[in-house]
Parts: sequence; structure tokens; C-alpha cells
Amino acid sequence: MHMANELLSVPVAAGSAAIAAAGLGFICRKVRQIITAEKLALMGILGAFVFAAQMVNFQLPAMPGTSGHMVGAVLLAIILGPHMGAIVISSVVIIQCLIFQDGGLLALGCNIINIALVPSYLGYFLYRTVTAGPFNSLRAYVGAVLACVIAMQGSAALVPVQAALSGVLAVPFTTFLITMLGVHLLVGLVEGLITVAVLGYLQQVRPDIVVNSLPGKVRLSKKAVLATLVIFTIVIGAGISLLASDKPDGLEWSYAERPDQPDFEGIISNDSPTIAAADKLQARYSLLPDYSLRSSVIGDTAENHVEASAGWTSFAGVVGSAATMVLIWLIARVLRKKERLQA
Amino acid sequence: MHHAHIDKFAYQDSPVHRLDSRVKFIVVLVFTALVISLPRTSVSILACYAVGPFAILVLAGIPLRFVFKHILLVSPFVLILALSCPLYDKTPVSVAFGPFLWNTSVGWMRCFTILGKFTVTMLALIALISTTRFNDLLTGLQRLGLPRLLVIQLGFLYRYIFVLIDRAHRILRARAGRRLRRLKFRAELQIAASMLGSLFIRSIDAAEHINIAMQARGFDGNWRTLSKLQIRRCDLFFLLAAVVFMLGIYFFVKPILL
Amino acid sequence: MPKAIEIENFTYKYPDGTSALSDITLSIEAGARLVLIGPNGAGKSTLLLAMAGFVKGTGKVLVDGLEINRGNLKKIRSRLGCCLENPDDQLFMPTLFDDVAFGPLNMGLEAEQVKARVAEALQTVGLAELGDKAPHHLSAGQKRAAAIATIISMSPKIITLDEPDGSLDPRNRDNLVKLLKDLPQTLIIATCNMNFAAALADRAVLLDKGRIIAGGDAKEIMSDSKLMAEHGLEVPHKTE
Amino acid sequence: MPKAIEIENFTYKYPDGTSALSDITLSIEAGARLVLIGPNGAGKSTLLLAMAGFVKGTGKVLVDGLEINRGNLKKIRSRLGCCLENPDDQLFMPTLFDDVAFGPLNMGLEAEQVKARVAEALQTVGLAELGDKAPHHLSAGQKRAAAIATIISMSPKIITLDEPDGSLDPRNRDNLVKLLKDLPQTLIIATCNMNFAAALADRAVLLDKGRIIAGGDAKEIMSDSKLMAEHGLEVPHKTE
Ligand SMILES: Nc1ncnc2c1ncn2[C@@H]1O[C@H](COP(=O)(O)OP(=O)(O)OP(=O)(O)O)[C@@H](O)[C@H]1O
Ligand SMILES: Nc1ncnc2c1ncn2[C@@H]1O[C@H](COP(=O)(O)OP(=O)(O)OP(=O)(O)O)[C@@H](O)[C@H]1O
Ligand SMILES: [Mg+2]
Ligand SMILES: [Mg+2]
Repeated sequence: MHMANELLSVPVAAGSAAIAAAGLGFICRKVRQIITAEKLALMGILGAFVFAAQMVNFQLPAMPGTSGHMVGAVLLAIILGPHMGAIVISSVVIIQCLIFQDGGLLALGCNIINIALVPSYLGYFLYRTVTAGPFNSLRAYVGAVLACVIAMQGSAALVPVQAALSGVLAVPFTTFLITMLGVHLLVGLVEGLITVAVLGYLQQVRPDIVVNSLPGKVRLSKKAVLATLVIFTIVIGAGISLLASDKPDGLEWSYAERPDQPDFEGIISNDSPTIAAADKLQARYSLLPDYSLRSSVIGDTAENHVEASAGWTSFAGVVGSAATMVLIWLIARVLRKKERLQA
Repeated sequence: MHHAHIDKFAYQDSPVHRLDSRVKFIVVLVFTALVISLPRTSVSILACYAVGPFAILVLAGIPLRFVFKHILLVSPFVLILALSCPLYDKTPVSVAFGPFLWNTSVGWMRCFTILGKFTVTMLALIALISTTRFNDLLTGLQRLGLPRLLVIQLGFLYRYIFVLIDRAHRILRARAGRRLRRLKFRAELQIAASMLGSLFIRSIDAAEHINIAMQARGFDGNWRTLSKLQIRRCDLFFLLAAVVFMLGIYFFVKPILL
Repeated sequence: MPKAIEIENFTYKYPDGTSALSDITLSIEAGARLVLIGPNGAGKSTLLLAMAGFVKGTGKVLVDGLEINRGNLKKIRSRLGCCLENPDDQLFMPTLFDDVAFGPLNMGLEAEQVKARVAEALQTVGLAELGDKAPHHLSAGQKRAAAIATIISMSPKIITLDEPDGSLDPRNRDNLVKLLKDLPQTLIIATCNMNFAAALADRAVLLDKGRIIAGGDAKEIMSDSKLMAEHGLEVPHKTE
Repeated sequence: MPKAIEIENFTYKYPDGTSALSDITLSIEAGARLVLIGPNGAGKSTLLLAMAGFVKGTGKVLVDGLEINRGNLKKIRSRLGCCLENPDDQLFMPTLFDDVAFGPLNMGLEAEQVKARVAEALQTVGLAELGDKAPHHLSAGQKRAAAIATIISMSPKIITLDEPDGSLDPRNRDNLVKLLKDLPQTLIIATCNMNFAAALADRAVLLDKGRIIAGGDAKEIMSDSKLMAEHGLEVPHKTE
């Protein structure tokens, strides 16, 4: 779900960054009064937990070869409350950007909004709303799943909106939106299920952690799982059929959603088949040209001519730059060799 | 505890490494914004921009193999983004490039621009990260106004990501050693949840211990660190050079190349 | 009878470039009780991981006559049970019973069989009463035993253990030695505690800096005080 | 001169009802090098926590003559440095320098003094060159030394260490013994490795099931084979 630099214009990026900064600043100030010194380490570690949790994958039922893993925003919001959840996830997003180069520097503001702020608050609000009142297991289920699904939908919807605001969408907006929503429906559902399951586990072995969020006993009952699954299968089925019939290219976006984390010892080792599959899809569908939708979205045909006429200068530019780089590299090499000889 | 390879070059020493982290951060930020705001059909101008981060990387002695491997590693999302462009825009366009002439589509041009922008901005970001110790970067960001709470958070996060990722890996190994076939979805779900839950509990235990360690050393809620940051003359020089480079390309080279 | 483990010219580098194992050639008889000894960072843990197919380097690794490759990884893991250094990593289910049942269930056994296996495994390690406990309520020594039970329940032919003596007190350590000595399986144990190693093993392999320095009879190797000192180890103390 | 530690009738139960320490009475001379020995679960770690005021039971605990209570907790912690079992918990800052500087900064020292203290502490443990490293780049032995440096830099009068020998190989363990022997502070060390204890200590206290079983001269206690065996320990091996 990471937004990329390339999908944004500078004003939108700056605007989002300003909103994110204001939001985070506000939360930090607000939270400072309620955060005791003991919570500092806890929040830091839980941030690291979210990272590690993304390593834990498991097989998804319908799609052999794919694996789900969880993002954790809603889980943390449920356990820690939305403010702390939001701060923890924001710092995760920042680290992902800085150290793992996931999503660009420019997209950081958008990513904080999409991945941290929106899911934390939306998810927490939904979970609390659904589970308010007398406790029963089914409610906790539906609450967590709903919270994850809707929170995920909310943040998924933001990506195309931000891209469209930036005016850089090559893909038609509705296609992009529907695709994002469709894909994240499934992701959200799985995340929801696993969130309840984790809550259930915690309740079993460390009830003190979840007393506030789970006032009663939650069971991984078959019935509850089935009921939730049935409801959501219908919704997903509808979504997917819509997708598949109408906007075939939507599937590419699902591939884009694969975890683009650095690959630690090949846990996520199916990148290449993914890309191959995407290529195949593209090859198939590129036979069905569809011009009418786009000309309104793109406005830089004028530049094409410029590009064509500027052929030689461009050439000079590229060649010159390349030559410069080679030169820099060579000089550095020579210098380093000399240094090593002296040492 | 050995995922150090992600930022292992940050601990080297070179003139670039010694620059102030704030200056580097701001330069990279502005550079990224500049590159992203370039028009969507020009690839050649991007090549000129690439010279900057490239020079920094070389000067800092970061192996280029490492850099490009890393860029490849994080590219899948953008790759798909870029490759979907030719599908949507088939407006034919002919591109003259020196002695060559291509008949292609706007979509492909875009695809190349996106990849170009991605590469150049990544070069800049990697140049920043692999020449700046994370701690210095954090101190710098704090001076630039990042809330204290977030700075502390990020410090802890940086410290414990590796510990917990290793732990997660070991748990995964324990599962892999005993999981000899695929189970039903519900079982898979429950196992994954158990693994996450136990990871969570142990994270909380670790947090309790760390809290004790902090209190034992007199921590009273006020976070104190010694900052070694200081803007020196070479930082200003670097800033000047960066500004000249960026403005130069923006005002003199860009009009020619477009 | 095939050898339990055969390794030929195995070399492994961690992704960050650390060369953890270089040109390891090693063969372990079925039924042996072998200790891998060596200082911190020698590569003991990595070698155990390689035997279970968790790290893939260059060279050949045969487990019970089967060469490790993608296709037969599962088969190999049903023959070789690998117990990690930290029992907390090994025990992740909500109850001890679930944890011990995890392996057998995955092997596709019937519910009845699984129960029988769990009961037997817990019996073997002396935790028969504690099936319903949550693992993190167990003591250090109990956790260690439980981790071993999770492997025993799969009844593999070969068991590898990574520093099973860590943070155990002498009595628990002695109990562990007894427990391990009674197991019929081929045992491969990494440790840097020489007394523990001496109490347990008949064969020993000395690793340092990713290379095999010596291998053979446990007594012989561990009583060579010069060799041991050279590699940061010590000669185990005599016990009557 | 006041005693380093005085404990009178101290009793502590964990919130879940586990009785970890019962009626502990103990006094430790300033300058002593004392080991707390006992089997797993004896209460060693809990007792160390009690000395630093982290668990509050019934009874009296005096540190360097000061009774522990809310008001002087800060003062006490600048006199007693407490080092946890797992160095990963002890080293929580992004760089080693920051970690070692954490304590002195919290004591309110000036930047210059802090730097001097950090340099000295790192020097003492032999990590003078590594100040700028991130803890996750250190080896097991280095981490252990670094954890001790974070305490030394506060120059407390008393240092408590919880199983500092865990998972170290013999050479690293010997280095640690040397390092600890050279420290001038009162040392209180919990361990269940008797050889390590014997190499280091002049006094010993034997704990089991939350009670003090014996206390006094280290050699005397640890050579009482009946006593040791009764409490799951062993007699350390003679070293020349
Ligand atoms: N995940 C990793 N990434 C990079 N290097 C690693 C990793 N794990 C271990 N190493 C390095 O590989 C070498 C061998 O490590 P290994 O853990 O196998 O040693 P060991 O003999 O088990 O040591 P110990 O007694 O401390 O457990 C060491 O130099 C270590 O630093
Ligand atoms: N957080 C806790 N909650 C409840 N009981 C605990 C907790 N920590 C320890 N205990 C129990 O208190 C008793 C003393 O534990 P402690 O950790 O002090 O033992 P120890 O002597 O340090 O053992 P080891 O050698 O295994 O470290 C044990 O019975 C233990 O199970
Ligand atoms: Mg090891
Ligand atoms: Mg203890």
C-alpha cells in the first residue's frame, strides 16, 4: 500500500506532509500527558514487533502460492488505543522509508496518513463501536474484521485519490480505485481474521494485556469464522467479478501489493514469477487498445513533439552525463588506489 | 542481529560521511522534489540529475553493486507501475535520440521516465542513508522539528527491528522444521496467530526489561542525549555545491534538453 | 545403513558477506552422539541450520542418505528434527500440548495417534503432567525439555540441538544429560560448555572460524589441552 | 563505613501469587565480591531486582546505608548499578556511545564530564574504539562488556550483574572474569555456573526456593559437596 514518489506531484506531497506533520504533532502533544516513561520502551518495541510481524506469513486458502501477512495497525490501535497506535505505526512508516527505502521521501506524508493515521483511528473507532455494549464473541469477531476491512479500504482509497489530485495517473481513476479497493478487501479480511485470532491467543496466555479491549472470552469458533467468511465472500465475490469482467488490468495492482520489503533470506521469494505473470497479463491485454478514456487525463502530448525535435541535445545530455559519471568513478578509483598504496 | 548490511556503509568514514546530517537531509529532500516535478516525458534530463547522487556515492566509497542491488530489491512496485503505463497510453510518438529514431508510444516514454525518476531519487536516498549514521540522522531530524516522542520511537525502532526480525525468523524456522504439509486455512490462521501472539508477548516482556534497564540508569522521563551535530564550513560548502548543481541543471540544462 | 549426515565441501556466506562456513566436509554415523564444539561465532549454529536445510550454500549435504534439495525438504525434516537455541522460539502455541502435537499433526497422523505421541513425548522428557500449561509459564529447565519434546513427538531419526545447556543449573543440566543419553536417536549437539559436552558425547567435531579443526573421538579431542586452548575452549574437568 | 547492602526480613510475592523471596536477611560488606548462587527459579534475579528497588515487598532494604523508598530511589540508583541478564535489553540506544552516556546524562552531569566518563568506561571494558557502533553490530562477548560499561560509566559503588556468563565461550568467560576482578566496586553477581562463581568471588550466598540457605566465604560454601548437591548445584572444579 506504500505510495510511491512517482505517483505524486510536489504540491500534493507537500500538502500531505503538512497534514501528516500537523496530525502527528498534535497527537504527540496530546499523548505526552498520558504517556508515562514506562510506555516509551513499550511503544518502540511494538513498532519493531509490527516489522517482525510482517515476516510471519501463512498460506491463503483461495490462492495457492500466495501468502498473507499482517500489517498490525488495527491490532495495535485496539490494544494500545488509537493515539499510541498511530504514533507507533507512523514511526514504522518513517523507518521503512528511511532505512528500507520503501516508498519515497516525498511520499512520506501520504504514507503516514494512509498507513498510520487513517487505519488507527478508523479501525479503533469501528472496533469500539461494534463491540460496545454487552460482550459476545461474535461481536468481537465482526468488530475486528470490520475494523480491518474498512480501515484498509479507507487507506486503499486514499492512494488513487492522492494520485489523481497530483494529476499523474496514467491509469483511469476508477480502474485504479476499484482495483485498490478490491485487492484490499481481501487483504483486510485476512488481516481482520488474524487480528481476532491474535487477540484470542493473547487472551488465552496474557489476559492482562487485553482486558480493556476484550472484556469477555473470545473463541475461535467455527461458526463465527464461517459466518464472517460467508458474509465477506459474498462481498468479495461481487467485487472480484466486477473487477475481472470490467477492468482486467486491475489484477496488476494486486501484484503491486505484494510486500515490497527487502527480502530477508528469501522468505518472500516469489517476486520473479509475480513479475513474469504481470508481464504475461500485460501482453494479453495490450491487444485491446482503449484510447477514449485517457486523452482527458493526460495533457502532455505537446511535449512529445518537443522531445522529438530535441533529439540531439537529449543525446548529448545523456552521453555527457554518462561520461561524467564514468569519469568520476575512474578518478575515485585511482585516488583510492593511491591511498591504499600509501597506507 | 546481522541485518546490518542494510546500512553497513553508514559506519564508514569519508568526507561525505562527516557532513552534517541536517544539510544532507534537506538537500536530498529538495533534490527529490525537483526530480519528481520534472515533466513526464523527458528521460535525458534525468541522466543529468543522476550525476549528483552518483558523485556523492562514489566519493563516499559506497560500492555501486550494493547500490544497484538495493534499488532492484525495492523496485517491484514501481516496476509494475511503470510497466502499466504503456498499456494505457498508446498515442504513437517518434523519439529522436541522437542518431537513433524510435517509433514508440507516450506510454513507453512515461514508463522510462518513471523508472528514471525512481532510480535517481533512490540514488539520492541511498546516498543519504548509507553515508549518515542513523543516530545522526535522528538527531538532525529532531533539530529540524521532528517531535521528541517520535525521535525516541525511531531510536528504539531502529535498535530493535533487527532483534525482533531475527526472532521472527527463528520462530518461522521452528515452524518450518515441523510443518511438513499444508494445513487447512483455519489451522494455518491459528498457527500464524499463535506465532504473532507469542512474538507480541515476548516483545512486551522485552519492553519491561528495557524499562527496568532505563530506570536503573536514572531515567526519569526526560530524554537526554548528547548531540554532536554542528554545522561546519564544509557543510556550507556542500550546501552551496548542491544548490549550484541543482539550480544549474534546472535553469540552464533543463530548457535545452526539453 | 546410510550415514546419518554427510556433508561435502559445504561453504556458506551470510547475505551480508560474513563467511560462516568454509569447505566443511563431515560425515556422521547413524546412532552417534556427537557434539559440535567451538568458540562463539565459530559457525556451530549455522552448521546445524545447514543440516536441516535452512541455509543453502554450495556443496552437498546428505541427511540419512537423501541429498537436501527443494523436493525432499519435507521428507528430510521428518527425519531430522532441529531444536533451536532458544526454547522460546520453539514453543509458540498456546499450550504445551498444542506445541508438542504440532509436528505429528503436520505429518498427517490421526487424532488418536497424535495424542499417543504427545503423551509419550511428554512422558519421555518428564512433563507428563504439564500438557495444559502455557509454555511461557514453564521454568527454564522445563522449557528446554518441552522444546525437545516437540521434536521427539515427530520421532525423527536424527535430532539436532543448539546449546541445550544454556542457562540451566547443574541439576537441570544433569537431568538433560540423562534424558539425552537415553534417547535412541542420532544426536548432534552444538555447545561451548565442555563439561556438558564431555558428559554426553562419544564423538566430537571442533569448529573454529567456519572450518573444521578436528573431528573424532570425543575424549581424545577434548583432552588435548593445547588444541582446546588454541581455540578458546577448555579441557573438561574430570568427573568420577 | 556503611554496609553495601542490608536486607532485613524481606519477602516478596509476584502478582500472580508465586512466592519468590521469603524472609531474606542479608548483609553485604562494602568492597565484597559476592556471588548469589542457586538453582533455576531460586529467586536470584528477583533478589537483585529488590536491591535496586524494582520489586517492592515487605521488609527493609538498605543500599549503602540508605533505605529504599520513593524519595531516594534516584539517589540509590546512582549508587547501585544493576545490569540485566540479556545485554540486548541493556543496550537500547542506537549507538554504544549513547548507551554508555545514558546514565551519566540522567545524573545531570555536564557534557564534558559525560564524555570523559564514557571514554573511561569504554576503556575499562576494552571497547574504546567502538563507541560509534550500533549495538547490533557487536558480538556476544562485546555486548556483554558493553552492558557492563553502561553501568560503570555511572561509577556506582555497587554493581549487580545477572548471569553475566550466559552463552559465553570459555575464553570470553575468562576475559569477563578478568574484567570483573579488576573493578574496584562492590560486585554482586547471580549465576548458576559454579566454576565462574569460584573464579570470581570471595563471598557467596546460596539461595533456594526464595530462602537463604547459606552465606559466607565463597570457597567454604562451594566446596561443601553435600550442600551443593542438595540444592541442585555442583562443586566447582579445581583450577590451578
Ligand atoms: N544472520 C546472520 N547474518 C550474518 N552473519 C551471521 C548471522 N548469524 C551468524 N552470523 C555470523 O556467522 C558466524 C557464525 O555464527 P554462528 O551463529 O553459527 O556461530 P556459533 O558457533 O553458533 O556461535 P555461538 O557460540 O555464539 O552461538 C559468526 O561470525 C556470526 O557473527
Ligand atoms: N514475572 C514473574 N511473574 C511471576 N512469577 C515469576 C516472575 N518472574 C519470576 N517468577 C518466579 O519467581 C521465582 C524466582 O524467579 P527468579 O527469576 O528470581 O529465579 P532465578 O533464581 O533468577 O532463576 P534462573 O536461574 O532461572 O534465572 C520462580 O519461581 C519464577 O518462576
Ligand atoms: Mg550458536
Ligand atoms: Mg535469573
